[in-house]
Amino acid sequence: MSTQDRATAATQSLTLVQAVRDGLATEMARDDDVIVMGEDVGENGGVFRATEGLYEEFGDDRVIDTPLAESGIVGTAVGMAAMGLKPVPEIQFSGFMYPGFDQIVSHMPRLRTRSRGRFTVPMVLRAPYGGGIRAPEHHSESKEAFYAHEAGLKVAIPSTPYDTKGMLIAAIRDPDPVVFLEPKLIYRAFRGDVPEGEYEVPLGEAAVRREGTDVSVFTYGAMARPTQAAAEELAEEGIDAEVIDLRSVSPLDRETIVESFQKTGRACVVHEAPKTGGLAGEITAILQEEALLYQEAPIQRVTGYDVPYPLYALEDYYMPNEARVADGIREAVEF
Amino acid sequence: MSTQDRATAATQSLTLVQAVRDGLATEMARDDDVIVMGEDVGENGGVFRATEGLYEEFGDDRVIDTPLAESGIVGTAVGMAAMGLKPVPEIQFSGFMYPGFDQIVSHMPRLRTRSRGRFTVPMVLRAPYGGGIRAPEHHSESKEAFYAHEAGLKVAIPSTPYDTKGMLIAAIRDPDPVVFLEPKLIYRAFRGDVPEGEYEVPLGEAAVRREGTDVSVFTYGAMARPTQAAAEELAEEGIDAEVIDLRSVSPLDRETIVESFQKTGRACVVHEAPKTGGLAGEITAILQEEALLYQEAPIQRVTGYDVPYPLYALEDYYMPNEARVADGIREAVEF
Amino acid sequence: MVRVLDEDGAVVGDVPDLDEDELVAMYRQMKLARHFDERAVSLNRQGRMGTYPPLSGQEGAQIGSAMAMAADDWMIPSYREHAAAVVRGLGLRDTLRYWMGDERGNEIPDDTNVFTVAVPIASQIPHATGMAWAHKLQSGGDPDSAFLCYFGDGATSEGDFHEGLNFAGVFDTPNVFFCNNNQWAISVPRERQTASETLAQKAEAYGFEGVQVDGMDPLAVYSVTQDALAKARDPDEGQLRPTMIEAVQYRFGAHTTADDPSVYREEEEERRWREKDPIPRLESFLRGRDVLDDDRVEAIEASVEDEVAAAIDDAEATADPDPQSMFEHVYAEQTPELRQQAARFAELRERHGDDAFREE
Amino acid sequence: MVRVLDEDGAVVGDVPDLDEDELVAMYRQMKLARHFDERAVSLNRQGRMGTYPPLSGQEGAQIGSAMAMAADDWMIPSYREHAAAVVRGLGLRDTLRYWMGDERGNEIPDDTNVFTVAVPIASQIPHATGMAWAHKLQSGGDPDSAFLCYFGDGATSEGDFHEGLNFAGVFDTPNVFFCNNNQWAISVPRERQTASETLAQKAEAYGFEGVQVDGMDPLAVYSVTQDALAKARDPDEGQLRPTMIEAVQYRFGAHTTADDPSVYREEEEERRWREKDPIPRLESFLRGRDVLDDDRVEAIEASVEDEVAAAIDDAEATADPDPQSMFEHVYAEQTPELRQQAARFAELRERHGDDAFREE
Ligand SMILES: Cc1ncc(C[n+]2csc(CCOP(=O)(O)OP(=O)(O)O)c2C)c(N)n1
Ligand SMILES: Cc1ncc(C[n+]2csc(CCOP(=O)(O)OP(=O)(O)O)c2C)c(N)n1
Ligand SMILES: [Mg+2]
Ligand SMILES: [Mg+2]
Repeated sequence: MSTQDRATAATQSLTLVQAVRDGLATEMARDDDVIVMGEDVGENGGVFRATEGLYEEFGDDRVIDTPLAESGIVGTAVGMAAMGLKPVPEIQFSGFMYPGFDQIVSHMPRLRTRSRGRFTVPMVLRAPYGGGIRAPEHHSESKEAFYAHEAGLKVAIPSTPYDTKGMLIAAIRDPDPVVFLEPKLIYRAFRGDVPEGEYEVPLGEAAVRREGTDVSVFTYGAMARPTQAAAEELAEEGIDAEVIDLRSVSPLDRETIVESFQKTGRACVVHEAPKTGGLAGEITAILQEEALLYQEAPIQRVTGYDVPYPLYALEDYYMPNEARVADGIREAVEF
Repeated sequence: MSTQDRATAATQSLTLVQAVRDGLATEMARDDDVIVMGEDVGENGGVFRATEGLYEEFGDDRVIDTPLAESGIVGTAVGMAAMGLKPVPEIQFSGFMYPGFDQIVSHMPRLRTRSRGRFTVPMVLRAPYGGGIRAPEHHSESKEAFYAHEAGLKVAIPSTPYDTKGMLIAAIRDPDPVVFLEPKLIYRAFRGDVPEGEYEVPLGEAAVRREGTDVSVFTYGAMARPTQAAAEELAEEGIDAEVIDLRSVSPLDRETIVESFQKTGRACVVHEAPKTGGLAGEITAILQEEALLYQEAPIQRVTGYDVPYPLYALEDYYMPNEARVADGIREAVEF
Repeated sequence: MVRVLDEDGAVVGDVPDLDEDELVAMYRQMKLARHFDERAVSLNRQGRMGTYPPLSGQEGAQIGSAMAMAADDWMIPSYREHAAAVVRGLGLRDTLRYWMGDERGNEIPDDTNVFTVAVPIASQIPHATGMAWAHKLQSGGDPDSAFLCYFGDGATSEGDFHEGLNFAGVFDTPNVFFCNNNQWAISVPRERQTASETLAQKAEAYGFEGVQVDGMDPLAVYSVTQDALAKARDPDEGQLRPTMIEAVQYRFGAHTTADDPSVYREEEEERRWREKDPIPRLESFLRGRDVLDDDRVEAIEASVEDEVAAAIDDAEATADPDPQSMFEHVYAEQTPELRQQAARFAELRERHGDDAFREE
Repeated sequence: MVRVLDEDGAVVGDVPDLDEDELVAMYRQMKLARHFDERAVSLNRQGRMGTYPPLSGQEGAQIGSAMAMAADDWMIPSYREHAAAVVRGLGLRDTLRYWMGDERGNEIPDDTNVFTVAVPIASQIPHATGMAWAHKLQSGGDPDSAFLCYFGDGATSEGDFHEGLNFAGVFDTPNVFFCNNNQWAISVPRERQTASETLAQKAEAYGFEGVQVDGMDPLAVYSVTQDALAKARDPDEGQLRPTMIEAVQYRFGAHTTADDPSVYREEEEERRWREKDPIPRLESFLRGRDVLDDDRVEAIEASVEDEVAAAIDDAEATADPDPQSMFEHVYAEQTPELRQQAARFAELRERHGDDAFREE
């Protein structure tokens, strides 16, 4: 869709999860090869209603309830993709991707390499991810770093309804496998304008959510909101933070990341994933590799703790919140 | 074993894989709760002979050939550990840990937390890991970053026969689950002195392999050898590199890492794992968090590439070698 | 399919050897479970508890099987066996605390042979096999205890089901694999979960016996489970120890309080299954034997209500867990990094006050 | 267990409808496979090729099943089906290149319905189900092709076996699951892999048929496979499409060239199984029918030797893959980071020369 079209296209006001649904419906209507599969995605419309109505609209050959078996879901989807379909399997919660981990890392990303391009895997593996919704154990995982470490995968994490639909469409059209993690904390937290019809938000491109000159704050997913709030709060104190929503955690938009840091010389990375081995480390390494001479302060990591995600009575203490993010930004600035 | 004892204890000259075997035999003789299990670990003595003779020595109740099922191996070992045994399951190659990944990340490290200490998992999950032996696809994985990102696990990677035995014994005695990755490229590459009987090399402590003042080089596993060789080579050019063998990649020995960097102000991290999301990023982040004011040059990452590990015709191009490591160190120094 | 009572509570099979007190205890446990379940669902509705998985309809299978266990046997549950856990000695208060998001609810007392709740479907099955296997090894091949593992119909599709049962067959472990086939895995009906005619027949793939039992007939469940446990401990010559039991039943309510079954199933179906409700069934049987009458039933109902009310009070009166406890039980001993994180967290709480967190 | 020829090649079942040319072709393919295998093992011994998984003893199952496939059918192999792959049109040279560590050996031509080699045990089974399922969906529920997936006895223990077959049953996909039960998974004998009496009976868990066939009887394998493929494409009313075939056989040699079977099994066992060798068995049958005589056998042997020698020459004459190719086919389009890594790698090679790498 050209800029022209987009300007004139009707828009809807959707939540993030509705934008997922709209993205799926849009691509399914356009391309018969797109099929949705997973646990409870059919008549039930998904446990978060992300596939609501698709079963009725596209039938049970294209919106398929599978047995309860994640390796089976990913593995059969790999086979389907090799035959030219574009499966969009859902894993009910990202904490349940692990039983399918072998298929996710050993096959989804490697079939292209292994076959020197004869067989490809144009699939999108969707999963609600992250904490904050008072869910039971294993329902709050944020382990995007696992997938970002695996060559051949792309990993996308949207934070707005507009991006969600556009990135999901881009992911479905992408000739390579994409892990599409949806921050379920903000599935219904707010609405945003979403154009009707098709448009793409390209993978691999970060978005500058707030321009600023004092410090660069990198984040993604559900953490974008407290981060932006913290930035606004700090603006009142005279700290002008640039907030960058990475959107794609693999590949990272190194250009945007580095450019921002060259401007500010200070940075804070915010994610809910555990600190050690999380993506904040990778981003820090990139910054000091590419722009050490601009660096004026240690890069702050405001992240989840290195503990198993606690049951919900304590989860608000685990998740980075506005106060912690603001502290992190201040530390970067005041060093 | 005290220093005294160690000085007088008889030593053997063993390869790294023999040291694994010796460590297992030592602990099995000492503690009846220790059992070895896995694919082909029994009569066959393991495909690398790491469990050779244990079956004959300790019987088939303690050295157990399992069905071909990694989730079953890890999952039953978790159950055994909860009942007070100390299972030491072997996964034949670290590339085959993924079918057991859910058990490795969802249960092995979380049973203690989940039960508030009632059930614990004093097991050691061993696997040969890494590239360089002209093995088939999936046999050369180096994905220690996956395990280091999971709270509740410890991850150990020895690089000498002495450390191998001592760290393995420490891991078996550790009340928590340890992923013990053995660099198979150097399973038989050289011999080293290994005391008879029991001794521990504590987990979480790095070893300074070469003291130096110009640059700190951090590495582990099979990369320790080309790294030390590069350091010696550079010494002739007048570059005095400190080489630190991390040994434990989780927890990292932050103290030793930071102290060395405070001395040198320059660093290079070497691992064969892919660059993006690898531990070099984490180490870089730690250094600039803790010692930015000492930093004089970008921290170099000399790592595997972000590609699926190639079949063996090209693996020597993938693996960091002495020339690449030397280049990396030089870049850190000459910046 | 093994059955002792028909839908009206008339005897159609061999009544197991339970005395009156035990039969009344069985009845009371089922009433307790039903009432607890109703109250738990309403706690959730009122925002006093998080997501909760109800068990109404499944009391017969849970209580029947748990009562068949000997003191030294072990129970390895999924996430829905609150009723069975009570029989094994776990307090209702703990179950409530767990679903209120407090890890301490999962702190099973040392003398209680119950394993922790398992959320990832089927992942507890290999644990159960490993526990039984460990016990067999520790007992020198002559185990005293059997290990009963619960899971659902959906769980039979997971790789861990397959691997766990296969290990049990190979190592001849003292296990009973108890499948609560409640006809649904969230919205996926049993028929779409697998093409095999029964779930019990899946045991053939592992070389041991599979039994199908009416899971809404607590007496039949009791019998079948008792036999399986006895065989696990002490099999006949040539018999393998493990058994898979498929207990055919129905969940009357939603999958969890977050689920709405009206989206995917007919009320008519529920009505049909409600006719098999295990509670009136056992009640008729006991009334027929003059073990129960209106007075006793009423007394039981009153005592059950009191017990549940007290457990709820107790759970709600428990102070929230200490936020610092998040850093405990990660390792036996905190790593330096974790110590530092815990210390920084304490500073943060000091600086901002706990309300800054709880508001979010 | 289905059998057409006994161990001496005498007919004991229904000979499938193959004409003389086809029978001779079957024989020749088996001879080719055997000779290829011997040469490949010796290439490894001489350091001219990496680890290689031999197939001697398994020719009957591979050739019999592959020949039963129709042109449009698909074959999804494990890592040992070099012989079956030849029947499906894959060059021996490519197989050699693959085991010489060159990805290009896996670059299967577009018109060849063969999937890539699968190294992680059983992981190809869900792929096979997914491919068959895709084809069924793409054909509007009326598939023309069947999808035959190979795996070993050991593979039946993996979760992916279970999940892949269960999906096949539920979605009624046109699959044949062909288990090459060669009695050993490296050093673990079939009896310790599972307590089930046969592997074929595992199919019952998925609601479809399991068949046990003498895997060293190529004619029996052909028949059974042909029937299963036909059923997959076009089942009778009420029949499910998938079948699991257990082909009972033996690997004469080592698991791979890195393995030493004398550590874990008796030579006596091997001798017993060598009496069932599929090649002399079919040869006797064909000689008995006057389809083969000494001259023809010799001519076949000579041509087979030439073919293998040419393939080896060809494989060894192929230039090493371009080191930069490591960065290709990671994504359809290189990411900026990967482009940068590839460029730095090029610089590095420029600076040090390729010998600096190859020396290691
Ligand atoms: C590995 C895994 N996948 C998905 C889920 C999400 N989930 C929770 S319960 C459930 C259905 C379970 O069905 P069943 O095994 O029949 O047990 P029931 O809930 O009916 O007792 C699903 C899909 C999960 N908890 N774990
Ligand atoms: C997931 C996985 N685990 C372990 C291995 C190592 N391994 C390679 S072959 C093999 C035995 C396979 O036995 P079987 O399935 O009977 O096939 P066969 O080799 O006998 O043809 C093992 C354990 C592997 N390749 N993949
Ligand atoms: Mg169910
Ligand atoms: Mg085999």
